[in-house]
Amino acid sequence: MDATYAFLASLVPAIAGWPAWAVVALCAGLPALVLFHFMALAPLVYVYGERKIAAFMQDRLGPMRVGPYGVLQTIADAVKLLFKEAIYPRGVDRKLFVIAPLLVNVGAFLPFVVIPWGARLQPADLNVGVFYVSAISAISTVGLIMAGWASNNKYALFGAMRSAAQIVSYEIPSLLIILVPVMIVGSLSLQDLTLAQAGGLQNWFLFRYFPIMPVAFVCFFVAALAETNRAPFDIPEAESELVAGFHTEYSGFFFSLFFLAEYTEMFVVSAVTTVLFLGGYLAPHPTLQQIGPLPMGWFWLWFKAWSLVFVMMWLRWTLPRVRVDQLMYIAWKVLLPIALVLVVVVGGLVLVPATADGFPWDRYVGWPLTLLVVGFLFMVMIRALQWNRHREQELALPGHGAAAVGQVPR
Amino acid sequence: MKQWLEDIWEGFFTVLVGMRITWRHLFTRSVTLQYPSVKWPLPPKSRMRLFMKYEDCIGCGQCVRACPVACISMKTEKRPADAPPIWASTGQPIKLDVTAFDIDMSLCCYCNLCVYPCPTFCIYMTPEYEFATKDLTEHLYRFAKKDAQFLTEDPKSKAAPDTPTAPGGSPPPAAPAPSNPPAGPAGA
Amino acid sequence: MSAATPGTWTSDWESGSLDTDEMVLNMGPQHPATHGVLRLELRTDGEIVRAARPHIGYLHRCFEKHAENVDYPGVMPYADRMDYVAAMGNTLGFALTVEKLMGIELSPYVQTIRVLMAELQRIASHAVAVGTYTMDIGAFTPFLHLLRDREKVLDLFEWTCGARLLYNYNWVGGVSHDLPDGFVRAARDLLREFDSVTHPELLDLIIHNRIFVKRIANVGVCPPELAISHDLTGPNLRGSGLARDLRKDFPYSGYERYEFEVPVGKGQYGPVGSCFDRNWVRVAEMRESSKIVHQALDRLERMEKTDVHEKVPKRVKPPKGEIYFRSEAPRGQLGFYVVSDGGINPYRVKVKSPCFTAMSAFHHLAKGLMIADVIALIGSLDIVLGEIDR
Amino acid sequence: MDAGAIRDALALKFGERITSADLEAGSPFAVVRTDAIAEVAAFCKAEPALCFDNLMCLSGVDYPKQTPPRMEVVYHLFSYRHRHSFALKVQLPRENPAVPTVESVWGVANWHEREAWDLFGIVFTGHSDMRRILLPDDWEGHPLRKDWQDPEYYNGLHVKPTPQMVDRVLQGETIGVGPFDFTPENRHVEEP
Repeated sequence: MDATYAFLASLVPAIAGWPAWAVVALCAGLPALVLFHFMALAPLVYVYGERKIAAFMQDRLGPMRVGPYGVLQTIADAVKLLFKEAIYPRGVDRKLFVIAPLLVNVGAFLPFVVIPWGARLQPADLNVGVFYVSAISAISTVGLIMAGWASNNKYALFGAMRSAAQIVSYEIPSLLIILVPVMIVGSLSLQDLTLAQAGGLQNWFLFRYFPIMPVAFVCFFVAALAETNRAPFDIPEAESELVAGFHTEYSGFFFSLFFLAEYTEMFVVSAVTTVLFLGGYLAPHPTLQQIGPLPMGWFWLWFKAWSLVFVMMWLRWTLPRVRVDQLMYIAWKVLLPIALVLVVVVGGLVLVPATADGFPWDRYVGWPLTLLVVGFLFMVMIRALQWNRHREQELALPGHGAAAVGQVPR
Repeated sequence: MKQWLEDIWEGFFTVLVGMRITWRHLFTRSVTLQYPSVKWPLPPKSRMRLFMKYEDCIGCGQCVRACPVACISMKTEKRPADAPPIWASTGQPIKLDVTAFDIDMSLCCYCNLCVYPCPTFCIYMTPEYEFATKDLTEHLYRFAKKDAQFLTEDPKSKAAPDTPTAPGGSPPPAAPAPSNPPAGPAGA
Repeated sequence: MSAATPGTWTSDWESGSLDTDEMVLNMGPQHPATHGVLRLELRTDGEIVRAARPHIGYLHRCFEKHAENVDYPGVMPYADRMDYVAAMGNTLGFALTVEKLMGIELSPYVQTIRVLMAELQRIASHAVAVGTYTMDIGAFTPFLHLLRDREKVLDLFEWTCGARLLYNYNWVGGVSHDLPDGFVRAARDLLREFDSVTHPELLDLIIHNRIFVKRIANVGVCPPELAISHDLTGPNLRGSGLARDLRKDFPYSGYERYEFEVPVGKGQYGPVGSCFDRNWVRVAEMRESSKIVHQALDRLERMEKTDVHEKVPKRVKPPKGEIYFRSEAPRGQLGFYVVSDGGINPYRVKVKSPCFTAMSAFHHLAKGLMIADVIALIGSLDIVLGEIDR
Repeated sequence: MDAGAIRDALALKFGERITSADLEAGSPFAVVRTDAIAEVAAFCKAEPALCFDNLMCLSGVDYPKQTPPRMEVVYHLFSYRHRHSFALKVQLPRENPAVPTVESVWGVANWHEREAWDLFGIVFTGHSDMRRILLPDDWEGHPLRKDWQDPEYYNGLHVKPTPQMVDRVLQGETIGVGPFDFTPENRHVEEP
C-alpha cells in the first residue's frame, strides 16, 4: 500500500492533496486490479503453454490455426465456452450444480491474498500465512464433491469420491512438510519465510541442511501434484476410466470455470512451494533484486513458480496414471513416514543453538548425514546399473544400451 | 524395508529416465503438416476416386460383375448396324451404346477390383481425395456423355504396331516406375 | 480358475439374489477405453468388480453372409474390413486357405513379398495395440510416438498398393501390385530408425516405467490352462508362458526360411500371464518382426523378380471340399473354415477370430479387479471389435 | 498321431457311435452321432494319446440341398502337446436342431455355441447362458440359414436400405454429378 503511494507520489506530486479515502482507494485498488487481472488471465497463457509443450513433446505442432502460432487459440476457446449452452441434465440438483464450480474457484483464488510478490507487494501479510493457504485450498475439495454429487451421474460420483479421498490423504504429508521451513524460521508468515532465505542462492532452504531439504522439496512437490489432481495422480478426471470424472456433466461456462480453477490452483501451489523452498521473490544474487528504481521481486517469484508449473506439465505428458489404491499407498506409506522423519530431524537440528560467534550449525551439521545418504545412493546405483544390464540382454544387442538412444530421428 | 526403499528408488529413477526422453523430444522437429496449406505428396498409384473414360468403354460389364459392393450400374443398347463403326483407343471395336454408366462413390469400397478386368483400361482410380459433399447424392457420378467423340477409324491399322494390344485376361497393372519416390515413405 | 462351471452364471444374476449395496455400472458401447463398440455390464461393489458381462454385436456386418454372395476375389475387401487395424493379416489368411484348397504353389519371390508385408503390418498393428494400451493407462506421449512410426509403415503400403488402411493386397494366387523399386531402401531406412530409436525409447519411456509396471504387473493373470481352454492365441497365449507360434509350429508362405525367436512372457515384475507380460510380448514381437523384415529384404535383393500375377487364376473356382487353415495374425491365430461347392461363390466361410475367443475369457479374468484394472485388462487382450463382431 | 490313427482310436472306444469318417478331405473329420458328442469330446480331451485340449473352431453349416437335407456342427480340435489336429462333425435335422453342449470340456465353446444358436438356430442343450451373442436379443430368425429372407422392418427400421435416391428420381429430381469433360491421366497403365 505505502509502496504504491510513494511510487505514485513521485510520479504525480499533486496526489498528496487528495482526501484520505481517495488515496487509500487508489493505492489499494491499483495493485489489487493488477493482481486480479494477472490471476484471471494467467490461466489462458498456461492452457496455451501446456498445449504447446505437450505438442512439442509428442513431435507435433499443437495449435497453429488461430492467430500466429496459435496464440489466440485459448482466447477463442474461452469465448466458445462462454457462448456454449450450459446444459443441465435431468435429475440434476440445480442449486448444488451451480454453486460447485464457484466454490472450487473460491478455493483456487483466495490463496493469492498471502502470496508475497515483493518486500511490500503483498495484499495482506497474515501472520498465519501458510496455514491460511492450506485451509483455503481445502474448500475446493468441497466444491468437487458437490459437483460430483449434483450431476447425478455414476461416473461423476466415482470421480468426486476419488478426488475427496485423494486430496484429504495428501493434505497431511504436505502440512507436515510445511512444518520443516516454518520450524527453521519460527513464523508462519510468508514474508518472514522469504526474508529468512535472503542473501543469494546458497541461502535458499532447498540448499540448506543438504540432504534433508531436497527430500522435503520433492515430497512437498509430489503432495502438491496430488492436491491439484495433476500428472500421475489425475484420477478424478481419468479420461479412460471415468470419462471426465466430476465435470462429466458440465458444459459451457461452468466447464471453463473448472479449467480456470485447475490452472490457477497449479500456479498457487507452485508459488507456495517457491516461497517455502526456493526463496520466494528473492533473486538468485542480491544485485539482481533491483533494476534501477523498479523492484524485480515479482519477476523472480513468477519465473520460479512458472518453472515449477512447467515441470508439472512435463510430468503430465511423461507418466501414466496411478491406480487409486496405489495413490493411497504412496500418500500413507511413503510420503507420511518421510515427512515425519524430516520433521523430527529438522526439529532436532533447530534445537542445536548456533554458537555465540554465529557458527552456522544449520549449514554444516547436515554433512555427516550426507555420508549416510551417499552410501545409500551408491548401493542403489549398483541396483540401477544391474537394471540397465538386464534391460540390455532384453534388447539382445550388445552395447545397444543408452549409447544408441542418443541419436534422434532427423 | 529393502523392498520399500527399492520401490521408491526405482519409481524415482524410471520417472527421470522417462522425463529425459520427453525433454529430448521437445527439441525434435515435429512431423505434422498444416493440411490445407501443405499437402502430402501422394504416390502415383494411390486409389482415391474412380474415374471412367467414356470414349473407351465397350460396354462389356466386366467391372459391374467384379465389384463386390455393386456400386457400378450400367445400361447398354445394341448399336444399330448402319451406325458408323467406332473403336476404343486400344483397338477394340465398340458394338454397344452405353446409355448410362453411374458409379456411386458413397457405396464404393475402393478395392480396385474393377480396374483389373477392364479390357480397354477405361476405368481407373485417380489420386484425388477431396470430394466431400454436403449431399450424399452428389457422390453418384454419371459418366455417360451424349456428345462423346469416339474414334471413327481403327487405331490399330493407322498407328504404329507398338500400341499396347489388349492382353488377354486381366491386364497386369505392373507398377509404372515412379519417377521419384515421394518424400513420405523415405522417412526423410 | 477351473473351466466355466455351468449353471452358476445365470443363477446368481437373477435380480432376487442381488444384495442391495452392489451397483451395476454400464461401461457403455460408447466409451473411450473399450477399443471399439463393446458394452461391459459390470456389477461393482464400490470400486471392486464382482461380475462382468461383455455385450458384443454392435459392429456385426454379416461378413459370413456377404462371403456367400460374392465371388472369391470379392471376399478380399470384406476380409480386409474384419480386423481393420491389421488388414494384411486377414487377407493373407483367406488367400492361403483358398490356395491350399486349390493346391496353388507360389513362387518364392511372391511368398517373400507376402512375408515382408505381413511383418510390416505386424509392427504397425502392435504399434497401435501398445500405443492405445499406454493411453488407457494414462500416458499419452508414447501413443503419439508410436503412431508417428506407424504412419511411416503406412506410407510404404500406400506407395506399393495405393491404400493406407484397407489394401486388398493379398489375392488368391499372388499379390495385387509388385514392389516399386526404391522400396527396399526406404524400408531399410524405416527399420534402422525403428530399431535404434523408437524401440529402445518405448522401453525406457513407458514399458519399464515403475508406475506403468505397478499398474499392470499382477492384474488379470491368466493361467495357461485357462488360456488354452478359452483358446487365447497369439500374444495373449505367449504372455501366459506358452511359446506357441504358428509361424514356427506350422510354417506357411516360407516362414521356415527366417530365423527369429518367439518371445514369451517371463513374469519379470509379477506372476507369469499378467497384463504386463501380454503387453511386453507385443513389444518384443515388434523387434522380432523387424528382424524378419531385414532378412526378407536381403532375400528380395538377391532374388530374381517374377510376375506377381503369374499364379492368379482368371476365374477362382476351387474344387468341391472344405478346409480349415490357421495363420498367425498380429492378434492371434486367425482361422478360416472354407466350404466350397465347386461354384465361384464360397458355400460357407466361418472365421475363428482371435479377439472373439480372447473376449470369451474376459468374465473369468475380470472378477475381483478394480475398474481401472478392467480397462487395463481390455487393453492387454488387444481386442478389435471389427474382428469380434465380424 | 495322424488322422487315421485318431479315427481308429475313436472307433475303438465308441464303435458304431462314430458313424463315418473322411480322411482325404482338406481337414480330416469323423462324423459322430448327436447324443454321443459330449462323451466323445470329453474322451478326446482326457485321453493322453489324443489330448485335444484346444477347440480351434466350432462352426455350423447348413446343407439344405444335400440328401438328406441336414445341418452340421463342425468341431475342429487341436492338441498343444502332440501338435496334431482333427475334426468332429455332428449331423442334425434342419427343423429345431439340438446338440448337447461341450462347454464343460472347452470354455471357449460357450461363445461359439451361442454364435451358432444366434446365426443358425442350433439349440445346445445344457448350455449355461443360451442367449443371442451377435444379433439384438429381439431379432427373429437366424440369418445364416440358406433359406433366410431379410425381414422388411425391424422395430420400424428398414432392414433392406430403401433406395431413397430412386424415390427422389421418380419425383423428377436429377441426382448425381457429371458427365465430366476433363480426363485425368491413367497412372495404372503400363508405359509401352
